[in-house]
Order: sequence, then structure tokens, then C-alpha cells
Amino acid sequence: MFKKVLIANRGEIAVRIIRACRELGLETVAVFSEADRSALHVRYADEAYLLGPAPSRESYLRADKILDIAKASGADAIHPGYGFLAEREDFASKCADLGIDFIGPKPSSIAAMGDKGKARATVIKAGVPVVPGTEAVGNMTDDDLLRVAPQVGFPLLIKATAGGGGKGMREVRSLEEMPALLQSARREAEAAFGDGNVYLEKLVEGARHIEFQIIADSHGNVIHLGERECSIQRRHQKLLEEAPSPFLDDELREKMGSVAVKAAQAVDYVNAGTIEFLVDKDRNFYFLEMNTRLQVEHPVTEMVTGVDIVAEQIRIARGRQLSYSQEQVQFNGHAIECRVNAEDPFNNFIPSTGRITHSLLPTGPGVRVDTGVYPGFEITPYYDPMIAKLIVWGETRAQAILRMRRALEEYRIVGVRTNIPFHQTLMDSHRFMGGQFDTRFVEERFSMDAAASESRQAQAEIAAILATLAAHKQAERSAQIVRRNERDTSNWKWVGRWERMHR
Amino acid sequence: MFKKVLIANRGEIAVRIIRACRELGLETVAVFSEADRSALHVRYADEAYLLGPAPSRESYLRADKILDIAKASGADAIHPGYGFLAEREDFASKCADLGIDFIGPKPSSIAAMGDKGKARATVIKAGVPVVPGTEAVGNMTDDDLLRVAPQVGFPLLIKATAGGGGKGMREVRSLEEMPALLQSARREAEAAFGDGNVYLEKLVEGARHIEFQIIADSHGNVIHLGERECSIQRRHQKLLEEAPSPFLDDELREKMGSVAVKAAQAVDYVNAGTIEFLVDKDRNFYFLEMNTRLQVEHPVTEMVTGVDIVAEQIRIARGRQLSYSQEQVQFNGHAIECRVNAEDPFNNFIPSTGRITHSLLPTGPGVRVDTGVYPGFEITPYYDPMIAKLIVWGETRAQAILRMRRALEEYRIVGVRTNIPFHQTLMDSHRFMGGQFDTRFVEERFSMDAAASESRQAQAEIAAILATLAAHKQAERSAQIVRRNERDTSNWKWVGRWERMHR
Amino acid sequence: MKYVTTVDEKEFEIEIVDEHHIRVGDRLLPVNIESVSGQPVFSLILDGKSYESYVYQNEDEWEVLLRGRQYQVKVEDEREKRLKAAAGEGVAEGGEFHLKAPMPGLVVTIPVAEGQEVKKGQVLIILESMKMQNELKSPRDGVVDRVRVKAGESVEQKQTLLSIQ
Amino acid sequence: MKYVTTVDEKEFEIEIVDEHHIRVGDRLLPVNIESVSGQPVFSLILDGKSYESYVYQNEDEWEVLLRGRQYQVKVEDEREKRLKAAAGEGVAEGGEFHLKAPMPGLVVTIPVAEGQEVKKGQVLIILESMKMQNELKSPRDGVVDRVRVKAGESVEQKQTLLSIQ
Repeated sequence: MFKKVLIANRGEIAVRIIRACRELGLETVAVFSEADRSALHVRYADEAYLLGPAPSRESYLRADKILDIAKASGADAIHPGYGFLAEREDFASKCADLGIDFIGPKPSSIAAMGDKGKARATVIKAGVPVVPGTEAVGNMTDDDLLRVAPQVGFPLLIKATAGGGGKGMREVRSLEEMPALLQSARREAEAAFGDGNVYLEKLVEGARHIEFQIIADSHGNVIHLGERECSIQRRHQKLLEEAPSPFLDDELREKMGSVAVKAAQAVDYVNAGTIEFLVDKDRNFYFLEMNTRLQVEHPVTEMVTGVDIVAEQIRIARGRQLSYSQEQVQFNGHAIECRVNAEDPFNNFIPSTGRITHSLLPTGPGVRVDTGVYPGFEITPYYDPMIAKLIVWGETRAQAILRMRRALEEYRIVGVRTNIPFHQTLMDSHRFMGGQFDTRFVEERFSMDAAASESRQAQAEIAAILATLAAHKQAERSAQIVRRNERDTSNWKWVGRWERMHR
Repeated sequence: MFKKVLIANRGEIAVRIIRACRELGLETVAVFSEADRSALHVRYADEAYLLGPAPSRESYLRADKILDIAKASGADAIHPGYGFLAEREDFASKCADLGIDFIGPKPSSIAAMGDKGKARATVIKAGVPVVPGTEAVGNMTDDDLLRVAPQVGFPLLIKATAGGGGKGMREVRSLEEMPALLQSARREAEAAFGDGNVYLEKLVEGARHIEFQIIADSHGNVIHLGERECSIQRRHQKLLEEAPSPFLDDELREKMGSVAVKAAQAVDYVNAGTIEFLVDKDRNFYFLEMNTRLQVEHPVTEMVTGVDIVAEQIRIARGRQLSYSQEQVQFNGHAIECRVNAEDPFNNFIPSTGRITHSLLPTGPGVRVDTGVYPGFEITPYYDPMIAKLIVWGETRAQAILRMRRALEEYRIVGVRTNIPFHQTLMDSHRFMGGQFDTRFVEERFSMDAAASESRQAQAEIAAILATLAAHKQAERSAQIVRRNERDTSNWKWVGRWERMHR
Repeated sequence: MKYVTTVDEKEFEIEIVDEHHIRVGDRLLPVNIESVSGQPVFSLILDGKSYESYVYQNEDEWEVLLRGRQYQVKVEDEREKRLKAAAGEGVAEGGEFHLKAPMPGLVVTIPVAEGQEVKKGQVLIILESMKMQNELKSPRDGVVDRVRVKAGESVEQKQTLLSIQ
Repeated sequence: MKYVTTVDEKEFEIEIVDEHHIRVGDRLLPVNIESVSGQPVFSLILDGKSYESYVYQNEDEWEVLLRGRQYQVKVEDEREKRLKAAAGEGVAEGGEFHLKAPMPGLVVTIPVAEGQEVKKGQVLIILESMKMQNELKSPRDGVVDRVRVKAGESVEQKQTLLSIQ
């Protein structure tokens, strides 16, 4: 059984995994790029090794270097986190070849689910419903795709075969605009995954994104830990997740849960994974894809089930049986996660970089923050803009929303702009409170200005006073500086005069 | 039903109460001393009013001013927190006179339990076992106490009648040393509570301090939320609390719990309160006192029961029934709280003051921090040295200890010394891990140096390297400064020369 | 000191009376403001109400982030404002458009060349930042004048990338 | 640069070879040290092992807080140390004991007077700090020489309170 775990990742998820290892008494090895020398995962690990320059391709995607470090440091297991090498079959295989335990599924399962086309074919065989699309195995040319598109029907989605996280995804409304979109999708997919292949899928309108957390051990036990609602998205990027979904009832939950288990079993799945579904207004659900790794939003499931998913991943990789049977999994209360991104919600969500000069975390009952940043840390443009996850638990959904509101209000981050105001506005949205939203909600029926313009007016006076007092303070300060400088300059003038006199 | 709550307190507990109010949709009013203008409770509240200068007597103990502020601001309820005015019958009465809801017990219950002598007499009548002592009602002179001491038997404790938190408490081993100790106990009690009265109590040796959390509504329902083990103390100050106690089994828990409920009922108790017991080696238990207020260590109970005690306090004060019956209270897992004090554990725990320049909180699954401080905040000598509470939850006690270890290792506070190293050493103590300790453990069988001197040696080389590199960096830096100063000075020399020349 | 402060097209007359008082319109209000830990975060107690806000100076304006809402605030010294109003303000508009990087990033590709005619909405540059590809489009029809960056180049925020004549 | 560094009465010879290497005794080790956020907190990566520690300068010594343990460390420049050893060190001991405040606080009472004889362990001053009363005792027998503070007075840390002859 392994004793030393290399974490092939960075940021909050690397910190999360180091914590789980430490709590299980395992040693940890961090890897880092030149931009991350002072990152939290480097500071918290028992050992830390430099990978290379900041860009991911030269650091966190360097499988070869990571495996060298694993060997040199004596790490006998690797946890890939999410992103980077997490869903690379070849990386998982190489680990196996070197006798290093990969804390994740078998390479064959990654392969089976990693090619989205193959994945659909596989789960269809297992009787899992899928969204109509080009589920044929293999890669299609642009001509093929354009030919088959009208059969799939518009609107449709172009999706990256190797994809995930909305990268390389494009929505197509008509055949005319499709060639240009195919091109940009392939380009983005190539950049993100090193694989430009794409496939087509019918766009389910008014759909909700609901996913099931699966855990499976190597003894044939597979259970689900309930669902997460992830419909709050922007540009196909999840922004907020919650558990349970306000849209599911117990009957549908049970049905989807058992389908999810079936999908996982279809690829002989071991370790933690997620089955993503689209659910339409009439509660029909379709398999979307399986993420064969730990998910960003795993904490909401942890909060409502009490299961430590990362610890469970490690136990499974060590050959243990699951700690829970399906019947032992109890759901308690409601959890919400807000992804805190370094981006400016008032300026079209453009990424924000810079050094964090101050930070104040919300704490107290029912609040959890998973983050990899701290005051003094520099946010660079090289990596994902997500700098923290704020997770709250409440006895009910309403209570969780109230708690999230106060936590967001408490959270201070100075030095970069964040999307915290977006989440604050969302928490005030009546549609969100009522659970009435789909995956298009943020882009189509949500505005940063819309909410409560009455209270905006009431606060405008306060804003005016704050700005005036700040401006006044600044004017006073600069007056002082000018006065001080005048004295200083006059001394230097003397020096200048003295020098001139003695030239 | 009240809508605006004044919090008559400061620090982490004021923040804790503001959070609960906000999560219930109630408005909050903070009060603050001149030292606390930028304290977190002031920043988080909806309203904030100055009380007066830093010393508690001129600020947080000014009941008159606090009531004036309540009236002026329209606050229709007051939460007293712990300490300060929390157990002052007269304050609770005045609130009632002014039509302000006091979020706590009735004045009569405070009075009945506040005088420790009366309290003992009351519970004895209800059939609750007590430690032998001078339970007679009324205040005794030194002469009386010296006369009665041999009957109580040595060793005994002198305790403040109005007391709590170990203040005014002295241990007496013989009649000879008793006069001097009486004097110092009275002096400390007078300073802390404005009341120098004391009483005597037999010292139960090898005892554990185990207390039960009670909640009671105004409809006659009284339940307990299980126990907290608080035997880790120093100078009668609790340093660490946990729930459940590793010493109790279900049978004893049920027995003590029902006795605790009986004690609360004996004074017609409403709201949250705590019944403290001493438990000796043979599992005999004795009523010690009742704290008629929220307790510092309430979070450990929250973590294992899922009950939000402060929210429940507020609901009770609003006239609601308890949200739980005794049967509905479930205990799940294990929680530990470490009190983080601004004091130097390597220097006889002397208090440490100063400005916090940097802080990094431990976060992640199962970790909660309740604190009132942040980077930039100044720790003054005017108030309690407790600056934060670090609370963790684990499925088992062993898991909670492992999690606490990693959380303590992550916690950084720069600017003041803290007792975090004390807690780290404690977590490594085999006796603590084995649950083998009593209230004298820290003072008599624990040392900051004792634990693992082997690993100390292994780390000594690392310490040497760290200091050498820091010294080397500093030497390099000062060399640079000297060089820069040389240039600067030379310029100023020129000025001086120029001035002399033109005199 | 008197200021005229504009938020959401509404004007407020705010006078700093002394260290502890301001006058807003006709109302004299007790005030206390502190910057938190020397940061652009201000704790304001105004007539007993406690507020906390980020206040940034953004060129000539102030940006106030309060309870999840952002306000662009113009603060003018009353005397200054009168002078300006008297002089009148003329805004000159240049003919050339300079495409500036809205964020730091890496130039992925430049699908246009110098001298090329472009249409409004046409992609001029694709900029990669934080793993997202961002298409920077032309705001109007015109001719590409100067291309100042190359594909593969890292650029700073607000750096001029190319110009449209 | 070579140093002789003493911890727990054990001496370590540490040479700063270059920016990335040190020599400890005979071992050449790759090293990387960074102060965290400009604080006296150091992140050290030594031969792949990651450590983090508070390092404070305390008069002539360094205080290292590492994994919950505190080390008093003496760092001496090798050359300096040799010179000192050659010259020999004479430690002069004064006859007077100065009672200094171990923490900032308020003098509650001074149960002794100038000229009074005191015994070892006798309470000289009661100092209140953070709601605790602290008895400051005499380390030896002697006579109270000068009392420099009054009851009710606030004192700073390390301020001299009284002297014992």
C-alpha cells in the first residue's frame, strides 16, 4: 500500500488533496511551475519539486518530468486532481507501467469515457439515454459533420471529443454559421487538449445540468452520492453548484442515480467519477458525459453526505472496500458552492491578474473555503481564473442561500477583481431563489444591474459619500506630500547650486 | 417579535452572533470601545455605536450606555454573548423593564445560578449531587471561612461567588497558606466581577471537567445536546474542548444528561445554558455550577449535533418552541476546539500584544474558525487574550486529532505570539491521544519540550539552516542599506559644507 | 470643503464640515471613516449605520463597490466645477481606433494583415488568457493600419495591439 | 560565506555556496528560501523537502518556530567566532537586579516599599494584563532599591519597574 503521494496539480485542488493525504498520515510531494514557487500547495507539502516555466505545457502538463520526480522522490502514488493530466489515459498507463498507483480510474475507463463519441456508444449499449448526436465512433471531417448536422437538427452543439469544462464548445443555430464555428471550436480544443477533434450533439433547450457523483471500489461495489445541480453557467463554465437539485424529487433522483451507476459499471469504473446529465423541462434526462476524475464541485456533495470524497478516493486506490453502502448514504440539508474567479463581473468578466494584497475569509458555522491563494500571492494569467470556492451548508436551501449571502458579504479580496458581486446579485435573484433556472439563465435572463434597482438608489448616496470622503482624504494626503517634497527638493536644489558653483 | 438585535459584546462571539442574526434576517447593532473601532464586529454589523475608552469598565461593562444605545437605535433585543454583562441579573432585569428582549434566561434564573452558593443549595434540593463545600447561602468572612475550611477538608478550592472562567480561584493545600490566598482571590474577584465574595469547595482530585449543553424554550421544553469534555485547562482556563468526552459511555451520558436537565428545570431555565460537572476516576459526578449563557466552546456541540445554538437561542427568545425533541438530537462524529490565545507558550504563556501583520487561516473540509481578528488588527492588553477558536470535525476522535494537527500546522498568525505550538504539542501527546487526562494534566504532566525529543533533534539541523539563511539574507540587506546611506549621507555632507561656506 | 458628487446621473452636495461631521444637502451627519489595514477598503460609520466598501480611484472617477453593486462616482470640488462649467468642455475625437488588450494574455493568432480592409465585427486578434480564447473584434469598418504585436507574444493589459484607420 | 550555527548546544557548520546551494558539514545541498508575503515567515525547500517556519531575530539570537517547536539559534560568522574565541569572553555580573515588566499592563499594587528587605519569591508587584493578575516575584533576597512606577500606572513591556540591591 502506497505511503507517499505526488499531487500532479496546483491551486486549491492540490491543497485539498494534500490535506486529505495529511489527515490519512500519508506523505505528500508537490510539483510546481516557476510562477508557483510560493503557492500554498508548495508550502503545505512535505516535498516540492520544480517542473519548469509558468505555461502549463512546460510545467503541469509535462507528464515525463512528473513521473521522473515521482521516481526520484519515491512517491508510490499520484493524484492528478482535475484538469491537466487527470483524464489522460496515457498518463494513467505510464503510472501503472512504473508501478505507481494512479488515484483514479483504470486507463481503459478513462479511454472509454474520454472520447465522447465512444462514451456515448458504450452507455447506449448499457441502456442509458443520450442526447441525439454523432455518437458514431471515430473522428469526422468538417464535410462529414456539415452533412450530418441537419439530421441531428438545429440548434446543435459542437463539442470537443477530448473536451470538458466547456472548452471547444460552440452553439450552432444554422448550417450557414457552422463552418466558422467548427473552425474556432477545433482551434480552442487543440489549444486546450492537444486534440482538435469535435462531434455534434442536439442542443436540449431549457435544460438543466444535473450530475451524479459516483464512487466505486475495486471489489465491484458502485454507489452514487446523489446529484449536484450545475445549471448556473456562463460560456459553458459552471459558476455555482448545489446539492440537492431543487428540480429533482426522490423518485427521479433514485431513477437517475441507478442509471448513473449503470453508466459507470458499463466501463468497469473504479474510484470517483461523475455522470453528467441534461434534464429537460419534462424531466426527461440524457447522459451527457462522464468525468473520470474528481470534480471541482465535489464539496457540495461532501457537505450533504458527510463523505470525504478525496479520502475515499485514496482508500479505494489502496484497495479498500467502500466505507459506505448505498443505503448508508444519507442526505442532510443543502449545500451551495460559489466559484470565486479573478474576473471583473462589471466589465464583461474579463480576467483580472495581480498580487493579492489583503484577504479576509468568511468563516463561522456552516462555511467552508477551499482556496490556494493568500495575501502576497500573485494571480498570473497562466492558469484557470478560479482562486477559491466558497461552500456553505444550511438545513434548508433557503437557509443555505441566507448563509451564502452573509459569507459573500464578509469575503474581502484586495488586489484582483473577483466575481463575488456576481454571486451576490445571483443570491438576490428571485428566479434563483425560486429554483427557476436552466443552463442559459445567466446569459439570457440575468443582469448585474437588474436586481433591486430600488435598493441601488438608496445606496447611491452612501456610495457618493464614500467616494467623496476617499477623494477628500487623498487630496489632504497629496497636499502633505507636496509640502514635504518642496522641502526635500529645496535641499537638492542647494546641492545642485553648490555643484554648479564648484564646477 | 424583535427585529433588531444589539450585541453587547466584542471579539469572536460578537461576530458569531451577528452572523446568526444575519442568517435569520435580523438587523444588528454593534457597540464598541475606542480600541475596537476597526474590529470585525463593528465592520460586520448594520449599525455601530461608540461606548467609551478601551477599559471594559468604561465600555463593554457600561450597562447604562448600552441600554441608551438600544433605545436610541431602536434595537428591541440584546444578546449579551459571554463575559461582560452576560450573567448580570440586574442587566437582564433592566432590559425587561425597557421592553427589550434579553436573549438569555430570566433574571431570576441568572440570580439563582449566579450566586454559586445559592445555586448549590437549589440543585441539592432537586436531587443533583454537588461537591462538598460551603454551600450555605450568603457571604462569609475570612474568619468564618478559615473556621469552616477543615470541615470541608484539604485540598480545597477558594472560588469567587460571582465567578466564572477561573478568575478569583485559588487552590489551598493547608490552613497555613489559606489567609494569603483568600486575600488574593478576593482581590482578583473584585477586579473581575466587582464582587469580592468567595466560597470554599472540596478539591476533587484526578477529576475531569465535563459539562452538558442545555436548551430550554418558554413552553416548558428542556433538552440537552450532550456533553463537552473541558479538562484541558491551565490556571483554571479552558484551552481545549471536545465532544463527545472520551471518558463517558452512553449509560453515564444519559444519566448525567437527565440530571443536567433536572438542574436547569430547578431554576425554571429558559434559553441556552451549561451545567458543569466534575467527574472523578470512579465516574461519580458532581454539579459544579451552571453557566447561564452561551459558552465559548459551544461550537463543538454544534459540530456533532448539527444544531446552530445561537440561532436556537434567538428563536427561543422570540417565543418559539425548540426545533428539536430530545429524541431528535443525534450525535455524529467527534469535534475538537482549540482556543488560540495571544500568549507565548515558550515564555510561561505571558500575554502577547501587537498588530497582526499577516494571517493565513486553515480551511477545507471539517474545519471552522471563529475569530474576530484579521491582518491589520491590533491586539491590545485590555481584553481576553483569546483571538480565535479553531474547531474541527472528524468521523472519529482519531480523525479529528489528525485533522486538528494539519489545521494547526497550516495556521499562520504574524505580529503576536500565539499558543498554537502548545496545541501542536498537545496533539502529539500520547496521553491526550489516549484520552487519559484530568484537569491537572496540563500543569502537572505536560511539557512543551517533553514530546518527541527525537524528532526535535532531527529538526534542529533544519532550524539551524533556516536561521543561518535568514541571518545571511539580513547581512546582505544591511550591507546594501549601508551602501545606499553612504551615498545619501555624502549628499547631505555637501549641503552641510555648502551651508558652512555661506554662513 | 464642499464637493459636488455625481452617481448614476444624480448629483449630491457633500460638505466636509469637520473631522466628525459632513453635510449632505441640508442634513448634518456624524461620520467616521477608516481605511481597513491600509487597503482601499473603507469602513464607514454614518449616523450610526455601518458600511464597508472598496473604493478605487479610476483615472478621473471613483469606483465604489458596495454590497455587491458597483458605482462610478465623479467627485468634484465645488469651485473647480463652477470654473469648468464656465469654460465649457470640448471633446475632440480622433479618426484612428487603437485596439488595446483588455487583459494580459498571449496573442494566439492575428487573422488580419496591415493594409487589409476589415468590417465591423470582424475578428482582429485572438488573445488567450487564463485558458480561454478571446476574440477581439473591430468596432467599425476600416483599414488595418499598424499591427504592433506578433502571434505568440505576451501582452500587458491596455497594451496597443493594432490600429484601424 | 561560512557560518557556525548553534542549536540546542549542537554546532552546525553551514556554508552559503551560491544562491542555490549550501554546504552543511560535508553535504552539498540544493536550497531555495523565500520569505512569505514579506513576513518573518520563510518557506524553505531543502533538497526537495519543504519546510515552513517563523524566523525572528531576538537581540543576538535567532528564534526559529518550526512545526510547533521553538529553537534558540546562535548564528556566527566563522571568522568573527574565531576572533572572539581568541580574545576570550568575560561576563561581568552586576550586583543589582532590575525587575522588568514581562508584558504590557497595569500596575495593580506594589506591596513593597523602597528600602524594604525582601526574600526570594516575595511578591514585588502585581501587574494586570488581559484580565489576569500576575504576581512578579523577587528572584533573590535583597533590599528594594528604587521603585520606578506607581500603582495604577500603565507600563510597557520590558520597562524597568523596580530594582533590588
